[in-house]
Amino acid sequence: GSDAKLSGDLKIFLDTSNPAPRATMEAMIGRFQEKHPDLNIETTVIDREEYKTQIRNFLTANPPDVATWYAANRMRPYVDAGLFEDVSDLWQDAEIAENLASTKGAMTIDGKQWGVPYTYYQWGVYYRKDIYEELGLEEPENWEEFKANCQAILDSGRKCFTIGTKFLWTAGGWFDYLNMRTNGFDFHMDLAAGEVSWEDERVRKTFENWKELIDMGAYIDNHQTYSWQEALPFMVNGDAAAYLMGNFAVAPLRDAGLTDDQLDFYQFPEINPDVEMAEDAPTDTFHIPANAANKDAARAFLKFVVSADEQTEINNGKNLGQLPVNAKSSVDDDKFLNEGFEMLSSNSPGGVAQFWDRDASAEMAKVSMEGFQEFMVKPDNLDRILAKLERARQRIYK
Amino acid sequence: MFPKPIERAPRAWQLTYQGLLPVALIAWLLPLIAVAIFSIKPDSDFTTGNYWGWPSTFEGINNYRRVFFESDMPRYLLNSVLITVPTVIGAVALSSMTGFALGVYRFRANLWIFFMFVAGNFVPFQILMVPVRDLTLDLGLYNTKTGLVLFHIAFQTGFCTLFMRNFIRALPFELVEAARVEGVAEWRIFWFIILPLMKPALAALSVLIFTFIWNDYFWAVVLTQGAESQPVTAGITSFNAQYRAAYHLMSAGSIVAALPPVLMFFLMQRHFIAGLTLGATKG
Amino acid sequence: MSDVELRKLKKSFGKVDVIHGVDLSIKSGEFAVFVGPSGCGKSTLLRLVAGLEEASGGEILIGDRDVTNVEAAERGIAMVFQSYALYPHMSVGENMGFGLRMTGTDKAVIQERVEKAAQILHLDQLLERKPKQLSGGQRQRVAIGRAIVREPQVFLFDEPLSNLDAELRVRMRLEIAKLHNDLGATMIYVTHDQVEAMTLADKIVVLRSGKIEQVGAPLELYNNPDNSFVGGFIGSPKMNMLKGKVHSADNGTAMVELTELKGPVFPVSGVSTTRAGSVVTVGLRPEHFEPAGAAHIEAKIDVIEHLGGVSYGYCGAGEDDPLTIGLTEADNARPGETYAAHFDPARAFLFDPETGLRIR
Amino acid sequence: MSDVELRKLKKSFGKVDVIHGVDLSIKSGEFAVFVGPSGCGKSTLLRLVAGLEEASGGEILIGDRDVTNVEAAERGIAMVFQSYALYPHMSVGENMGFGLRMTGTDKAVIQERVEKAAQILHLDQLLERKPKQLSGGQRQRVAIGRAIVREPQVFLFDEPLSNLDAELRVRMRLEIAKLHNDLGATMIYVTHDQVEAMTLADKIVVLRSGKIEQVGAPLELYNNPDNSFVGGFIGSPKMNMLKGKVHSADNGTAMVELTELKGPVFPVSGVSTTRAGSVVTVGLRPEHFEPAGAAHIEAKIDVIEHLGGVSYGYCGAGEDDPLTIGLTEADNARPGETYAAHFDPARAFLFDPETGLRIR
Amino acid sequence: MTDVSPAVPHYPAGAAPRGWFHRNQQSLAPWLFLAPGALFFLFYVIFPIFQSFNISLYEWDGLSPAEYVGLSNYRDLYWEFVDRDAFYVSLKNNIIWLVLYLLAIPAGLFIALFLNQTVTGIRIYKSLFFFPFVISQVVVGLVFTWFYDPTFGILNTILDWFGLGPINVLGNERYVTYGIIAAGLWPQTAYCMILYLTGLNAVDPEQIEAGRLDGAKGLRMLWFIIIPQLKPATFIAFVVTIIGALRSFDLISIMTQGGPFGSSRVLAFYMFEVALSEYGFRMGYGAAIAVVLFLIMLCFIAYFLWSMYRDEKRA
Ligand SMILES: Nc1ncnc2c1ncn2[C@@H]1O[C@H](COP(=O)(O)OP(=O)(O)OP(=O)(O)O)[C@@H](O)[C@H]1O
Ligand SMILES: Nc1ncnc2c1ncn2[C@@H]1O[C@H](COP(=O)(O)OP(=O)(O)OP(=O)(O)O)[C@@H](O)[C@H]1O
Ligand SMILES: [Mg+2]
Ligand SMILES: [Mg+2]
Repeated sequence: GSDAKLSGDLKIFLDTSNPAPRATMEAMIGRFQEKHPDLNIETTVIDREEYKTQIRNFLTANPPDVATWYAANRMRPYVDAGLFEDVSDLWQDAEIAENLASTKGAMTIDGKQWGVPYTYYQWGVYYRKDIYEELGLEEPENWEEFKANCQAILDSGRKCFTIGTKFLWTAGGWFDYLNMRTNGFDFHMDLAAGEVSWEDERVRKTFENWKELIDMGAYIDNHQTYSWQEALPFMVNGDAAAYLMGNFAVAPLRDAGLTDDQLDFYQFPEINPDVEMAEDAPTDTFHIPANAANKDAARAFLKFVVSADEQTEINNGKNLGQLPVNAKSSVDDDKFLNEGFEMLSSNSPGGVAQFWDRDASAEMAKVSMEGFQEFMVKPDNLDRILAKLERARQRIYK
Repeated sequence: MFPKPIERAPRAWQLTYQGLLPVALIAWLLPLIAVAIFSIKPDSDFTTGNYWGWPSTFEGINNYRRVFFESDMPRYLLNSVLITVPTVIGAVALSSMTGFALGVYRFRANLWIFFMFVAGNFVPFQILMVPVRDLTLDLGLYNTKTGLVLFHIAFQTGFCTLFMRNFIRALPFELVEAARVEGVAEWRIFWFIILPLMKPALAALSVLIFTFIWNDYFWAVVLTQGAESQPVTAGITSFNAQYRAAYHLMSAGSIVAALPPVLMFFLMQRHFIAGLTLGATKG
Repeated sequence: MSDVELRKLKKSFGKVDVIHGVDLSIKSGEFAVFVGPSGCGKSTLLRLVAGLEEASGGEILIGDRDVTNVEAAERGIAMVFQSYALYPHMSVGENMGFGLRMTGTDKAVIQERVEKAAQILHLDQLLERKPKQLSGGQRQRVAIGRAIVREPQVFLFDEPLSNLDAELRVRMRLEIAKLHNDLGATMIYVTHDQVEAMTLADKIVVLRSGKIEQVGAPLELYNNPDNSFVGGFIGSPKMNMLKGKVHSADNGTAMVELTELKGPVFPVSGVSTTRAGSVVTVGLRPEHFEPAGAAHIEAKIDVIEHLGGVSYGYCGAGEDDPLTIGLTEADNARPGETYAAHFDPARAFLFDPETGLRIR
Repeated sequence: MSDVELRKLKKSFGKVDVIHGVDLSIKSGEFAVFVGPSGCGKSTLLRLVAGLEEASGGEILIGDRDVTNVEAAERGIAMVFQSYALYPHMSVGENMGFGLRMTGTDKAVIQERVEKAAQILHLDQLLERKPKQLSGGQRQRVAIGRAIVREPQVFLFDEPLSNLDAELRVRMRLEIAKLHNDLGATMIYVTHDQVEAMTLADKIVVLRSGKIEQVGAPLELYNNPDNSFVGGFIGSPKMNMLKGKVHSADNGTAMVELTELKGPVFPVSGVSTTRAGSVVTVGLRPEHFEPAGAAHIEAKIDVIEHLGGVSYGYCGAGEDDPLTIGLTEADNARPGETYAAHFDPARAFLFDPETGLRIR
Repeated sequence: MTDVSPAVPHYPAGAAPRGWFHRNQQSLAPWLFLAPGALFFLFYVIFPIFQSFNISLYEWDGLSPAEYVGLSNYRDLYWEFVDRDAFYVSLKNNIIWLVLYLLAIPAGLFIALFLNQTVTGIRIYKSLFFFPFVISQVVVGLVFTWFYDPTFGILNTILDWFGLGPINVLGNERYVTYGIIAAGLWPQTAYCMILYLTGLNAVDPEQIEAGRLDGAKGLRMLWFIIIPQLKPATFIAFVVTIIGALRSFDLISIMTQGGPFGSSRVLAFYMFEVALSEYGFRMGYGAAIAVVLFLIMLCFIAYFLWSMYRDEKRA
């Protein structure tokens, strides 16, 4: 139990390198430390982009006792390689079993659970309400309105969307939404699993929709040179009116000076009325490496993280500003969190996806997101891009 | 001397030349000057779009303070020192011995062993990446400064051997023979005669290797992670990730990272250049 | 002070034979000089004696001890190198004492010996200096001092003076001669300088392509060369080698005509192994032309060089081997004019043009 | 074929005056040799003529044209450097033709001239080779060939033979002499080699510290030096400079005693500017010792060197300036014994020990 | 002169047999001196080269056991090449790098000639010009990223003065490689410059004078006399530039991450990406790319060794 006396070293690796999340996690670890003063906790924060490349190394070489990662397919390679500890025992625990039931699926591979989630967050369109108001625009309900709004914004000399695709995954978000709205959640998942040809007409349709936006000039120029953070100032400065992003973008936007009067959120609108709405809600997780030294402490820490109080605390608007995974926790009284929670629980009948680079296999994700980026810059290359992706699919999922 | 010495040219051209020098220098170093200026600007200059103008206020001290006290930079710097210095010592020590062996003795395999060092030295080091990473993992040295140091020593030994051997070859061989006639044991010849004469080469190589290792990024990324063992080149990237778009801090951080080799260069200029030219000469 | 003996000594580098079985004995206290054209193996032979090269065959004895397989350090030799090979980072004193220091000799003994050697060589004032701070001649002396300090049985010198300028060379040459007198040690000296060989040697060893051509005292070689190579090599300016024909040979005297030059037939005595009609090479030293000579040749002199004391006339200057005639002040030769150069036929040498061997 | 005239020529490097106003005229077709100790300014003077250094003052005339401010390439001169300065990346032919090519000469003309020069210098077979593949002497020839090809009015040589070995040096010296005869061009030649100066020059220019000490034909300088510097510099081995005292001076004849050596007082004639009791330096050339000489000195000979034709005895070997005595075969001197060296007093020179000027 | 009493030889008449080591030290010594360095080098450099060859025959994600697949990685590379995929792009970029990087040589020569004077303070100028080489490529990359920034970068600011641009150098697949190469040329030119400066110092002044006498001036002097003599410097500059070009990794990693859409990849970066990056799991494939890179480099290594061998034989 969490009250047992814990001692020894506890090495924690975090990828929460942005200032706000970093502080949140450090504070949480501080609280855990208070409870277990004999424990010598050592925290290492690694840049989020770098973390993704380094996890493979440290899991095999000098594993910490606890490490952050992502749910679903994204953890499969490490599970398959036996590098993550099976923590099904934790999930037997009544408290976790009940309160975390909704995310159990995302943590399960081969019928076992390999970690615990600590936060998840909605994706959606964050926009400058003041600009919308200035132009007399409403949150769009469907594709036509979406495009009409965009046209109005463009006419006012702004761009509709900011985005920074240097690290590719942001384009994946756009693809997720366009494809889920065009072809539905199941098709999207099939595509992620490599079961559908990239040259399929339905995929083409998604890209056609996307192309409409691109051709309008909806996105900021030169997005391929920016990281997602570097794209923020466009929105802050009012050069772009909206950002399709995860909820973690709210903190830096607020930090940059946008008030809640200026900033608002809407669900990505319907495109194909025949398919049900589905959402991206990536889940961030904690794992115990199989070679961890202090698994007892690690288990205690995982339990601590998912406890209702901690979940409430770390996910509140001042901190991560995201959604708690524990059903007993309360969602902070933050309009984005509330809206998001609402959206995910009631307005996502199609299903909830993790994210493109977590749902698709790593290699496919890489190749395809590169294709998305290219497409966003050179929409005319579509045929070439799709052919390339198809070749990659056949190689990767052979 | 070519081109014709300027002092023989007409006065007008002399003046033009003297004037042209600083202009050319500024143009040449423009990117660096920009970074230096960035590093003393306040944050607000970037939000207001005053990228290339005069700093509105001088925030140098503040910016550098933040680099030193609010980030892991000092740790990274220390790591760099702890990686670079042992590497320099190790590589120079090993290669002065291999250089001695290859430069002084005639034996059949001599040239081939020498070529092995040279060839290995020119190998695109990416080919070593996967095996060396595995090796380091197997040795339990992944993400340790030791692992990085060991590899650097081994790899630099190739270059240093090339350098040392050529240097020793250029020493008069009679010195060795004279000592042999006098009954001096081989290791004493190395220690009392060759090593003292190699001082300039040792200095030049040390400076050179120092810069190479200090500036290494690739192996730092492949063999280490995190602030406990990564050198400053890798540190600067995560520093920059942390302060993305905070150009003033990124600049200050970059300058801090770049300073030691620059200082080294200025202090040991003569040796440094000797190293560059001596080392690769022969051909 | 030891004699040195080489027996059938051979050396090859890889497949190239450089020394082809040399037999030589140098007596204790003798000053032997190796001369020969560049690449003939002088240095190699010296280095074999020193132990810096391993012999491919044969034996080396120093003071009756077979040292063929003994390390350089233990042969009781000291060597002075062409480049002096002074340790640049050590002072003069340290340079001289280094060998002893490394073999663990007592400090006091080292100092004593160094000081003694320094005195002999007038280096007392320079013991603290670094080689760089010395002049060429002084460096030379330090190199010799380093050898002396070891009190070797045999001194070896490999062209020790070739890096000095002409004037210094003369002086150092004299010093080495004096040193030999004083120490009485066996010395072997390699040079390609005519004058050094002639002036220093008790015994000159003329080498060609790894073989000994002749061994003997300097004037012996000068006056009585065994073959045209030695004849041409010893003496400066070079001996003139002229084509000749034997008119008649009788009682050890041959009547010889020079076939390419005008002049009377002249007798060469002490020659018993040639026959009338043989083609021979006639060797005539430039300095042996003298107005009082009984024979003469007629030659058109192209260039006359006045060297102050002596003058030389050259016929066929610009060709490979111009005929060189020593002229005295009394001679009235003028460039461009044909001149009757007299010489003493008794001083002419006859060589076999094929084998080069002296005809006696 | 042009005369060269220097008028008050001066050169300073920064603050250091190297040439202090030299006046010299070299006649068309003359062979002038600059000699002097190292650093005296020989090369600098030559380079001033060549146009490689700018004069700090004075004028240079070549063939009556003032070329003081004319570019090197346009002075109508050609220069042969000590290191030959052959372009290592060009073949022999290209090296020789390069200058013409730069002036845009017709290819056919270049080829013709190169071939002619190559013939003169026996380089025909080597035109395709790179300098690296040539021997020292051949390189020398190419350097000369490069000069010839340009058909200059004046040839300049800066120690062209100093990198060659003794034997080659003699041969190349002869070739240069012959070339001078054949081409009849004006030549200026820098050397520090006694023999070269004596043998080649029509006119020797002796320099010391940027000033001309004496100009004259070789034998003139040898027989009649203006001062002790020239006396000591010209002639080999060096003139012995002995301390002496004038006993009496009368009618242009001085009776001189050598103060540091035993021997009788001897007369020196042609001397009218000295007085009894003056201290003088007596110059005696080694080769002027001869058994028939009327005067003699007694000296203990330390070392005798036999050079085949000549021998020299040295007294005080190992010291800075040993007394050198030329010995003939007739002499019966032996090392270690005191010997009465006879000389002809008419051949002794008297110099003022202070100014070094010849006392006449 | 001091009389010297005949010195007594202090060598024993019969050589005392010393230890085996002592007798054989000349043949043993080189191996003892070599051992640490050579073993280290073998272990960490030579052996891994062969390992890479081996790994390239496997399919291996670095986690689970490797699976032998023969030449299939190479076949994939071949198809990537044929399909003008990433491998093709990388290879093509590598060649562009190789060719354009060589510009550092003339550029370095030009600057060296410009600076080869003896005015006061020239030493400082020379060192300052050399500066970029001493700085880490990470910093250089960063600086040039800002330099090229499409909104505020000074490049576009300057282009703007001329009424041109803006150009998004790093975001345009047509310019990106050239942009990175330009950044790389900056330190590399500095390197070549210093090589040439020392080379110019070593130019035989007599040759220049001979050239002057021969009437070669200015550019003709440079071309016919100076440049041929700078051959050693040029050779080194060539070698280090080629190596630099083929090893190019840091700049790409910092400036573009291979993007946009992989168009600035080179083999070195691609292999890192494939084997060790976020989405890379293919050690064998990466090794195969490295092998290809190695084979390209081998041409140059062979050339270098050959020319060294020639020199050795001549020496
Ligand atoms: N280490 C070696 N390897 C191969 N050949 C060698 C070696 N040392 C000398 N030789 C060859 O042996 C021959 C004799 O060389 P050595 O140095 O003894 O000549 P030398 O008479 O001293 O000439 P020099 O007067 O030029 O010094 C030469 O042909 C030389 O090329
Ligand atoms: N470029 C220069 N700058 C400064 N001083 C110089 C320069 N060239 C020559 N000197 C000085 O001028 C003097 C004369 O030099 P020069 O080379 O003419 O002598 P030299 O007679 O040719 O000597 P050597 O026989 O050694 O060649 C020397 O003292 C030398 O140091
Ligand atoms: Mg030799
Ligand atoms: Mg000179």
